[in-house]
Order: sequence, then structure tokens, then C-alpha cells
Amino acid sequence: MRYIRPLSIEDAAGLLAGSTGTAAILAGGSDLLVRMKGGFIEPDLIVDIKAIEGLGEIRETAEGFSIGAAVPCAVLGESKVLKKAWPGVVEAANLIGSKQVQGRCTIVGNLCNASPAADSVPALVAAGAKAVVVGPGGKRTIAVEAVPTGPGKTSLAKGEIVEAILLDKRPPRSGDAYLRFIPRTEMDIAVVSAGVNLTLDEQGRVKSARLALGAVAPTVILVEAAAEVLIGSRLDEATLERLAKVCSGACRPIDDKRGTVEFRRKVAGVLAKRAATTAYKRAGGK
Amino acid sequence: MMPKSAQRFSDKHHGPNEGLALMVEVTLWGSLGALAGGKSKVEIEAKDIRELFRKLAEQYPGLEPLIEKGIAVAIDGTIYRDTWSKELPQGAEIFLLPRLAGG
Amino acid sequence: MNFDPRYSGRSFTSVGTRPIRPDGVDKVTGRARYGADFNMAGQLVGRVLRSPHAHAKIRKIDTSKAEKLAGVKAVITAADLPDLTDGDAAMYDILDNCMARTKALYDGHAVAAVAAVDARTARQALKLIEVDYEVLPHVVDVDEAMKHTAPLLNDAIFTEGLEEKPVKPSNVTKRTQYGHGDIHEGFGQADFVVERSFKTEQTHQGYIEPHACVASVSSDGTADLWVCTQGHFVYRQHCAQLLGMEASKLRVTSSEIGGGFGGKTHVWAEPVALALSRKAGRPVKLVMTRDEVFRASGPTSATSIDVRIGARKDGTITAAEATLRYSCGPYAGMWAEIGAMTAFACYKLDNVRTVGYEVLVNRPKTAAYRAPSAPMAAFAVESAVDELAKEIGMDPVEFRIRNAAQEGTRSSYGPVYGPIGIGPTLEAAKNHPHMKAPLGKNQGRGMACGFWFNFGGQTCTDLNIGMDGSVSLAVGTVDVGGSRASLSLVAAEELGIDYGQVKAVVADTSSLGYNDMTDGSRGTFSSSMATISAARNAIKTLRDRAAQTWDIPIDDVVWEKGHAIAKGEKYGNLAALSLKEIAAASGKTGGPIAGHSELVADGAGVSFATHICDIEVDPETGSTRVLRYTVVQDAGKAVHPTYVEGQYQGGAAQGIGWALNEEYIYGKDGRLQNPGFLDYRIPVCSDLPMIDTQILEIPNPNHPYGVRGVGETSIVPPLAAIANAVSNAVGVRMTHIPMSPPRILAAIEAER
Amino acid sequence: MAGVAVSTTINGDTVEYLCQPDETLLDVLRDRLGLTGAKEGCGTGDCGACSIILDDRLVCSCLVLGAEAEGRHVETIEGMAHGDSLHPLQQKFLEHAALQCGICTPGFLIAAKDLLAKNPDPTEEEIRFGLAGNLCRCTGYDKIVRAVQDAASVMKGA
Repeated sequence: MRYIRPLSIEDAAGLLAGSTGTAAILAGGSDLLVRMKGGFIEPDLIVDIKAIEGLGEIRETAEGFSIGAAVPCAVLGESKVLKKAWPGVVEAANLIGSKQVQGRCTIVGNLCNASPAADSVPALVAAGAKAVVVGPGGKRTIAVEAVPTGPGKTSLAKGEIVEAILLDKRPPRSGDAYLRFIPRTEMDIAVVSAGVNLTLDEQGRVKSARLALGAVAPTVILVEAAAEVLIGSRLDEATLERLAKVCSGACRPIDDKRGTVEFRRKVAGVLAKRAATTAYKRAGGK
Repeated sequence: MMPKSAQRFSDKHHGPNEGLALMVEVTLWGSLGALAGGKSKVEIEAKDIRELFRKLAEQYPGLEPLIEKGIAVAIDGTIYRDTWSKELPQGAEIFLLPRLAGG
Repeated sequence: MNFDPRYSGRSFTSVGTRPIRPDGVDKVTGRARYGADFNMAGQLVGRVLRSPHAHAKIRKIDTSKAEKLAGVKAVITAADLPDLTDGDAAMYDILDNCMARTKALYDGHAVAAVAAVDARTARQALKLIEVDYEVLPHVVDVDEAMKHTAPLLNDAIFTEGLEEKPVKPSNVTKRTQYGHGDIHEGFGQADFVVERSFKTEQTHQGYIEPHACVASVSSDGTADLWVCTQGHFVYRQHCAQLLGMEASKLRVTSSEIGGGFGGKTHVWAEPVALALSRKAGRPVKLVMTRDEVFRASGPTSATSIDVRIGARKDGTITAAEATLRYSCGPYAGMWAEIGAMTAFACYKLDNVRTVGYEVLVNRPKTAAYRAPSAPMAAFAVESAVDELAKEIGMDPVEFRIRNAAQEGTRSSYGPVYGPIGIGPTLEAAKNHPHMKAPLGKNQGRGMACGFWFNFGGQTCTDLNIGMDGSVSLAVGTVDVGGSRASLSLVAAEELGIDYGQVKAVVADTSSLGYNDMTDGSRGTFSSSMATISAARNAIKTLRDRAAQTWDIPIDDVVWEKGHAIAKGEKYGNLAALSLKEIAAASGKTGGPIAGHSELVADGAGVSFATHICDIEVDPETGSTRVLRYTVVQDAGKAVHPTYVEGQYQGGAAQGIGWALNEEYIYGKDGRLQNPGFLDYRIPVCSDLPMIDTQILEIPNPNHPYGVRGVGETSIVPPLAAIANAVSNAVGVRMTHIPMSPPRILAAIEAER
Repeated sequence: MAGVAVSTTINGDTVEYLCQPDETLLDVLRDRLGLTGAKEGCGTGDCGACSIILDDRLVCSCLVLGAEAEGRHVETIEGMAHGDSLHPLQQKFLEHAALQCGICTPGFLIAAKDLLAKNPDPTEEEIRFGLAGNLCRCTGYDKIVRAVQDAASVMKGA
């Protein structure tokens, strides 16, 4: 086994592309080290990307924000501008694990671990976030929902690394929110979760909306029918009930140690309602 | 805060019959009774727990392995697990119980 | 017993104060040494290979490849731990649990072990051991296991305790029955009857420190074992018996213990570590992973309980009955029996009957967990009691007060009670402000009572007085939560000196006589009794030395407030001699001064508690929040009240976890799905409110200071108290523990 | 497997060690450097008993590789007291009996120190959520929360 800390993203991609055995990228390590401890993975090569310049930064650009692959989730919570623009994304990132874990884990790691229950992913999908992928073939930018393809599986090719997550600049009257259900108050994996991102028109009606659900299908799902329910509404009681119904119906959950099919369906609708209400308020809706 | 009854209760242990073997009535819990020929109460002449166990084993050989393994004796509600020298006061209620586990 | 253990009312100087514990500084600076913090020169790393199957015959184990791996120094199987138990069935079960002999009986059952130069080599070696399993059908559910069609774990088991000896083997090892009166007649007198079935899932003690030991066996047959345990003398006996060693040649040192709660009362991997060390000729350190802790140590029973209680309109219970089925893991136990004994212990009943069934399942060997078996029985009974009160239209506290046991009541397990505290805890609860606080929407209040026996047992203590007048106290009961502080207080009290002059340590098995383990809430109860006795013996010597110094008869010397005083007018010119002065001269007056005590500290005195809690339920998700929690419990006498409160709070917190979220989840394949702290959900800090405590002191007549055990009772009421609160909040009776959000939501939906 | 040479700072002292590339910082601290104050309760970041501060960030040392400590600053429980005077948190944990078995105590102290560094005047709720990554099975957390509250008020006054 080798541990290498490259100084450029090209070197990192090259090491991964050239590796013969199992290679793993180490950013926060909060998933990788757990898998190593459990004997589920024994990498021949660990590529620590934290020394690569720029990967540990949140940059504000003309288009919005670029969050480097090595930025710990705790840092997202400390960025006032990011929190103001994308409160839902930040609260999702700050729900992962404990304070200890948040000091290490990254949203890129959360995305690439490809768990359907990943906390930051529904918020990112709802936000319309994009992933910048660097690999032997160059650089490409894809929607975050295109990265995970199933539990533990991604669309990334050998040698490819997600370098950063891009979030757009916010139009006025926008708001987002993320909620998850866990049995305890902290430290659990989401049993079901919902991320909502809304923009209102000048009359306070929903102009555009994206809603994503977590832990109810093999990947986080973007529920387009939910957006249709929301658009044009002022989130009155009837809209919210319809939203809950549509969201429950969009679920394809399983029974497992964390919850039942029935529970996930029902609570997906409840969380969608509640997250939409918070996002609506954050967007200035009344 | 010492209830009067507690004082009386303690005094029983050092009653006037100290040292003398008495006829005591011993209650056996469910499965013990089966080993003593289906009796739930037996009369034994014994002054302390040691003598009680010895005589029980003599009169009801089926009880011997259980006594070996350990039986608790409740005297007036207080459970004794190991004190063979504990005297059996006159008029006390003697109850045999299984030896329990604790956390 | 060489002293009078009877209670005598007195005022205290040290007992009842709250000083800092003597082992505290080492624990806040990281210096305290726990099981895994000790190392020996040349030690190897021990690792255990565990069965991935819930039930499988072991056809063959081939260790040859592992043995050939460079760095591997020993590989063992059951063949290296031959059966030396000589017909002792309980020890045989412990042996088989340490290393499976013919069958793997649960997911995680040890089948082989290695010792290697480092962890990586040990891990690789485990992969090279080839085990040929014949997978057998398994059963993990307690009700399923009782069916005639269930796979049999052990075909030599025929249910004991039945009227007729059964002809067919069964997973039910034993039936037991308790009670008195005539329940048919009792139910005939009832105006109201509540009948319900309940289920509780299996939980784990969840101590944060995994089992850990360092074993070193020398070629001359002597051995050392460093281990985290609740009872190092018991571990010595177990290990010596299982390995065929002489007990006195095995020195066991108990490390600091990072929680046990019953889970560290018998051996798990320690005999394996010793066997590896014996074979390798080097010390072996063996530390369980968290996954191993959950899969192969500890858990409590899963249960299925039916309860029926009848009462008259006036609120008098006329009859009570319960059938209790408790899982034991793959080996016989007495868990249902304890449940049957404790179920109705809080109440004064003329007609009561409880029947217990011990059931074998393909789960880890059930171990004691804090007042073992009592919380589940209390959950069932106290839920039914609450429901019955509601049917009668009585306040649940009043209903309980009306039926509470008192001195002279025949307990449901047989004996008649002496002075007990159930009534006072109920009265205190009734008058507690918590009972009158307003409740909001979706909130419910629940209360429940709990009982535990408490134990005493064999105890041995040494008290040595240094020439500088400082006192070292060597005890043999492991300190699981502050007992060194309370025992130092007791020594200071008895000697009449300052707490700071006393230093208590836990002695190893070669330095002190045998002590039973710290279980059954006996640590402070029994060792304080022995400490008082040892101190009184030391005082006798101190008086003797003072008498010598003054050249007067010892009978003229009394001990008061840490001083020898010559009593009587004729000695008016003799200034009192302090302990320090007598100690300083001890070299000239007869040598070192010490007090020793060995006794059986029986007469622990039963203990009762009443808990109150408020819960809020989110009716859309089934999520719960504990808003407020109050514990009222009898301590006899609180030696160090802060640590008594700590026991109350800790027991309540464990009970809250059990009630709401903790459970073993098995897959269809019989494998444990959640062997980690991520999905075995013990309460985290943000899950709980402050836990209020009220200590009652109803003296135990069998202890000089009136002390009762306090450690266990606090885990008995919470399951029921929370179930009653949730049921009151949602208007549906909850009958399955834990009341996880999916279960609560399903219950609410079913009612709609 | 080739060892990785690491030079780092632990509790203010320069420390050099050789570790395996897959070895956790927790194992390095405990097995190579004799700093056994951090405990392994789970090895998966779920219990917080191995908490340390790495470059001013609270982390679980079981989720950090030993190799990652190169050039960084590590603070452990062994460095919390100054000479023979305890940190106010250590003192308050003793006074409030905020420990029973004590196995979780080093992790709690480190986490509480980090919490108070970032939020010197936390509410009870902020303390409870701030310490949610540290499991305690003995105390029910009541006395731990009180000790942290008391330490916070002492530290503000200092």
C-alpha cells in the first residue's frame, strides 16, 4: 500500500489513472477510513488530495460559488456569504455526522460515496449544483445528480476526480432548505430526506422550484412532478397536501434496518412540505 | 430516619433463642418444591443456614445439587446468598430462592 | 463476621458529603489506564475468527496456511481449550461461548484465534483459516423459537420444570413459576380486567470501552492477566478453571473499567488470550473491535410477555398474572425466572402468578444488564397497571399508592418484605412539582415504578495506616462509577479523620482475598461494610497502641474524632493522641497498624424507584422528544450523593435509549445488521434533558450506615414510564419496545 | 509495505515517527507514541472517545491517517493541563462528578474545549448539540453539561 499526497490535480488524476490495484481518493476520510476499518476495502494506493492548491477553498466567482473538493463541511458553515446565499445546502452539509466528522468530511466526498442517504446531496440536487470533473480526458462539468448511479456506484471513469462543486449566484426572492428524518437528534444516517429550492416572482408566487428526496430510491431523486405542484402557488394548505402526496408517490424505498417502506413514503411527504415551507419563507414568501 | 418497624425487624436477629436449634418452616420456590417430593413447605430443625442446608440435603437428596450450586435464603424478606452462619430466628419466615445474577 | 452489621442511627461527618474522587485527576488528564492502555514487552496481537453464520455445524478447521504465515506465533481452536469443566454446565457454556466446539451458535461466535507480531499479520492470518461449515436452519425470535417446528439449537435440552418430563427436546430450557393465592378466584372478584401482550427487543449494555486484556503465561505455569472486568477474582476463577491452572498462580489485575453494566461479569475472550499466550510463549494483547462487542458479547434478553391484571371498582387489585418468555442466546439461563420474580414486586397482591420460559435462540449468549430482566417485566406490568387505572378512572399514581407493597407484604416472589421504599417513592412522586406542570399539544406524561433485589456477597478489604498517618484502603470490588470515593468517605467517617487522608485502590487478585464481582449494586454496599469492619479492627489496634503508650488498660481508651482518649477522671492529665501521633510511634509500639476484614455482606435490602417523564410526539413522523425526566429512588443512605445521583441519571438514560431506539436488528440470514454505534442508537447528549433526581433515605437495617445498593434500580422504570407517556401523548397503547418512530407512526396510522 | 516518515507537532512538541500508510493517527498516538489518553470506542467516528484537535479543528483521530499529520499541529488530552494546573474544564469535570467510568472523558474534554473556543457562552442546547458526537453511557450527560456550563462561566471571568 502507498500513501501519496500530490500537489496538483493533474498529478492526482495521473496517479489514479495509472494505478493497477484498488485506488482511493482521500479528502476527509470519514467514509474511506470506516470502510478500511471494516475490511470492505483494502486500497493499494491512497491519494490524499488535500495538498493540492485551491482544493481547500471556497471561491466566490462571477457565476456564483466554487467549493473545492477538500473543503471540510464545517468550513461551509463558517462562510457567511455561502450561508446567506444557500442556507439549505449549508445546513445539509452541517448535518453530516458529528462536529468531529464535520471537521473532516467534504460535500464532494459525500457525493462520490454515492449513498442514497447522503445528507448534502438532495440539497445540492435541489440547488442545481454542478460537479467539475477532472480526468485523463480533461475537464467536464456535469449536474451533481449525474454523479451517483446507484448505492456506492458513480459515473466517474478511472482516473477522474471531482475537483469542485459549483453553485449558481442567487436571483432575488430565492430560498432553499433541507430536512432529514433521523430517530435521534444527531449522529444518524437519514432515514428519509428532502431538499427544496425555490424562487418567487414579485407577487410571491413560486416561479421556479426543484425538489429532491434522499434515502427513498437507489440514488437521490429529483422529483419533477413536485416542482410542477409548487410552481405558481403560494404554498397554501392544498398545495402542500398535494406536494406531500406527489412526493410520497415518487418514492421507491426499501425496508431496512433504518426504516420501513411505509414509513419512508409517508415521511418523505411530510418533510417535503416542511422543507418547502422553510424555503418559501427564506425566499421572502409569506 | 429510622422507622420503628425497622428497629424491631433488626432485633429479631438477636432474639432470645440465639444458638438453639429450632423447628423452622421453610418455603420452597416452584421448581425446588418438585425436587422435595412436591412439597412447597418443609419443617426443619436448624439453628443457622448451614444446618438448614445440611438437613435439607439429608432429607431431600434431590435438593443437594442445587444447594451445591448455590441457593439464596430469604429471612424475613432479606436475601442471604452466602452467609452460612446466619442464624434462623424464631418465628422468622424462611424462604429458599434461586441465586440470582446482577448487572 | 467479626462485627455487628446492624444499622444504628447516627450523624455523619464525611458520609453524605461530595468530595472529588481519588481517581479523578488521572481520568481527566488521560493518564488512567483502561484495558487497552496497557502493554507488555514482546507482546503479540491476538485476533479472533468469528462465525458468519447464525447456526452451523463446524465440520473441519484447517489452520495450516495461517500457521505458515510469517509473523504468526500461535493459532488456536477449541482443541486448544479442552473441556476441563467436569460437569459444571454453566462453565461449559462459558467455555463453548469463548470458542465454539462442534457448532457455531450465532453470528459472531468465536471459532479460532491467532496471535501474531502485529495487527495486519493477525488480520491476514484470520483470512487464511479455512472453516468448513454445514449451515443449519436458525431461529432468532423468542416466540418463533418456542414453536415445535423451530430449528433446535441443542437436542439434549428437555424443558425442566414441567409437571411431566417431556419426551422431545426443545428450545425451552426451563419453566418456572412464582406467586401465591388463587388467581382464578381473584379475577372472579375483579370489576375490570386488562389483558395485553408486549414485546421488547434485545439491547446491549453499550459500554464505550470494548473488552480488552493482556495475557502472559510463563513456562513455569504462572500467569498474569491485565483486563477490564467487573470482577477480577471471578475472571481468575473462570480462567483458571477453563485453562487447568491453579488460581493462585494466575494474577489478575483489573484495569480501569470503561463501563460494564453487567456485560463484564464473565469471561469472553480472556481464556482465548491466555491460551494464545501459553501456545506462543509470549504475552498476547487481545482487544475486541466494536463490531465484535455487539456481535459476540453482552446483550440482554429479547422478550415476549403477556400480562393480565384485575381490579375492583375501588381500585384494589384482585389478581395479577404474567407469562414471560425471555431469550437466553444459545445457552440456558435464568433470565425469565428473574423477570417472573420481579414483575409484580412493587405491589401488594393476594392472588398472583408469574410463569417464566427460558428460550434458546441463535443470538449471542445473554449477559446480565443492570437489574437484568426487570426492566422488560416492569414495562409490561406497569403499562397494564396504567391502563387499568385509566379504565377504573383513577389517577395512575393514586392507583399505585393504593396497591403498593409495604413492610409485611408478601412479595410476588415469595418472602415477606421488611422496611421498603415503594410507598415513599410514590408519595414523593405524587407531591413532586413535575406532576403538576402543564403539558402542551402532542405531549404526554407517564410514570412507572421499578424494583430490584440488590446483592451483597463475599468481600475482603485491607486498611493500612502509614507512619505519616495516611490511610491506604485496598478493596477488591472493581470501581465502576466512583466507589473509591465513597469507600474513602466511609473509612474517613469510621476513623474520624479527613477524607483527604485516605487513598483507596482496587487491589489485584494476589494482594487481597477473594471478592465477588461488582454486580447486583453491591460495590459500595458490600465494600463499605468490609471497610467499616476493617476500620473498626484498626481502631482496636490504635487504642491498644495508645494504651501501651500511656501504660493503662485498653478498656480505658476510647476512639473519638480520630483520637484515642483516655476515659475517666484519673487520666485527666493525658492529652488525646491523634491517629497521626499513634501512627508515627507505631514502629516502637508493635509495628505497622492495619485493619483487615473478610466477610459476606449479605442483607443488601431491596430497592424501589418511581420515575416521571414528559414526552412530545410528532404525530406526522412518530418522532419523540423527552422533555422532562424525574427519578425518585430510595438509597438507604447516600454515601456520596453526587455519585448516587449519577447512578440514577445514568440508569434513566440507558432506559430511555432502550425505550426509544436501541435494538438488535437481525437480517433474514440471522446476521446482526447493526453492530456499531451508528445504527445501534444509544442516546446522544442532544437527545436528553437534564434528569432530575430525588434521593430518599430509608435505612437498610442490615448495614451499619443504612446503605442500600443504588446502581441498578434506576433502569427498571424508564421503559414503562416512557411507554405510558407516549401512549398518553398519542392516545394509543404502545406494546413494542423500542418505540422507534416507524413503530409509533404505524401505531398512530393503525388507529386512524 | 513501506513506512511513511512523518514530522508533526503534538501538544507543542516536534515529534517524528514512522507509520504504515493505512495506520490511523489514533493507533500512532496510542501504540507508537504512548499517548493513550485518546480511546478507541468504535473506530468508525461514532463515539468521539478518540477526539483530538488537528490544526484547530476537532476530529476523531480514528478517522485520520497517521501520515496525514505531516506538518500539522495535534492537540491531545495529554496537553490540556498546563504543568500542574488543570484546565478549567478538567477542574469542573472533577467538581461536578461529570464522569463515572471515565473512558469517554478525554474525548468530552477535548470536544468541550473546542466548543468553548468557538462559542465561549453557549446555551444548554448549544452544548448538547456541540457534544452530540461524544457518547457517554454512564452519566446521562446531565453532569457533563453542567460542568461545561460552569467552566464556561469561569473561563469568561478569567
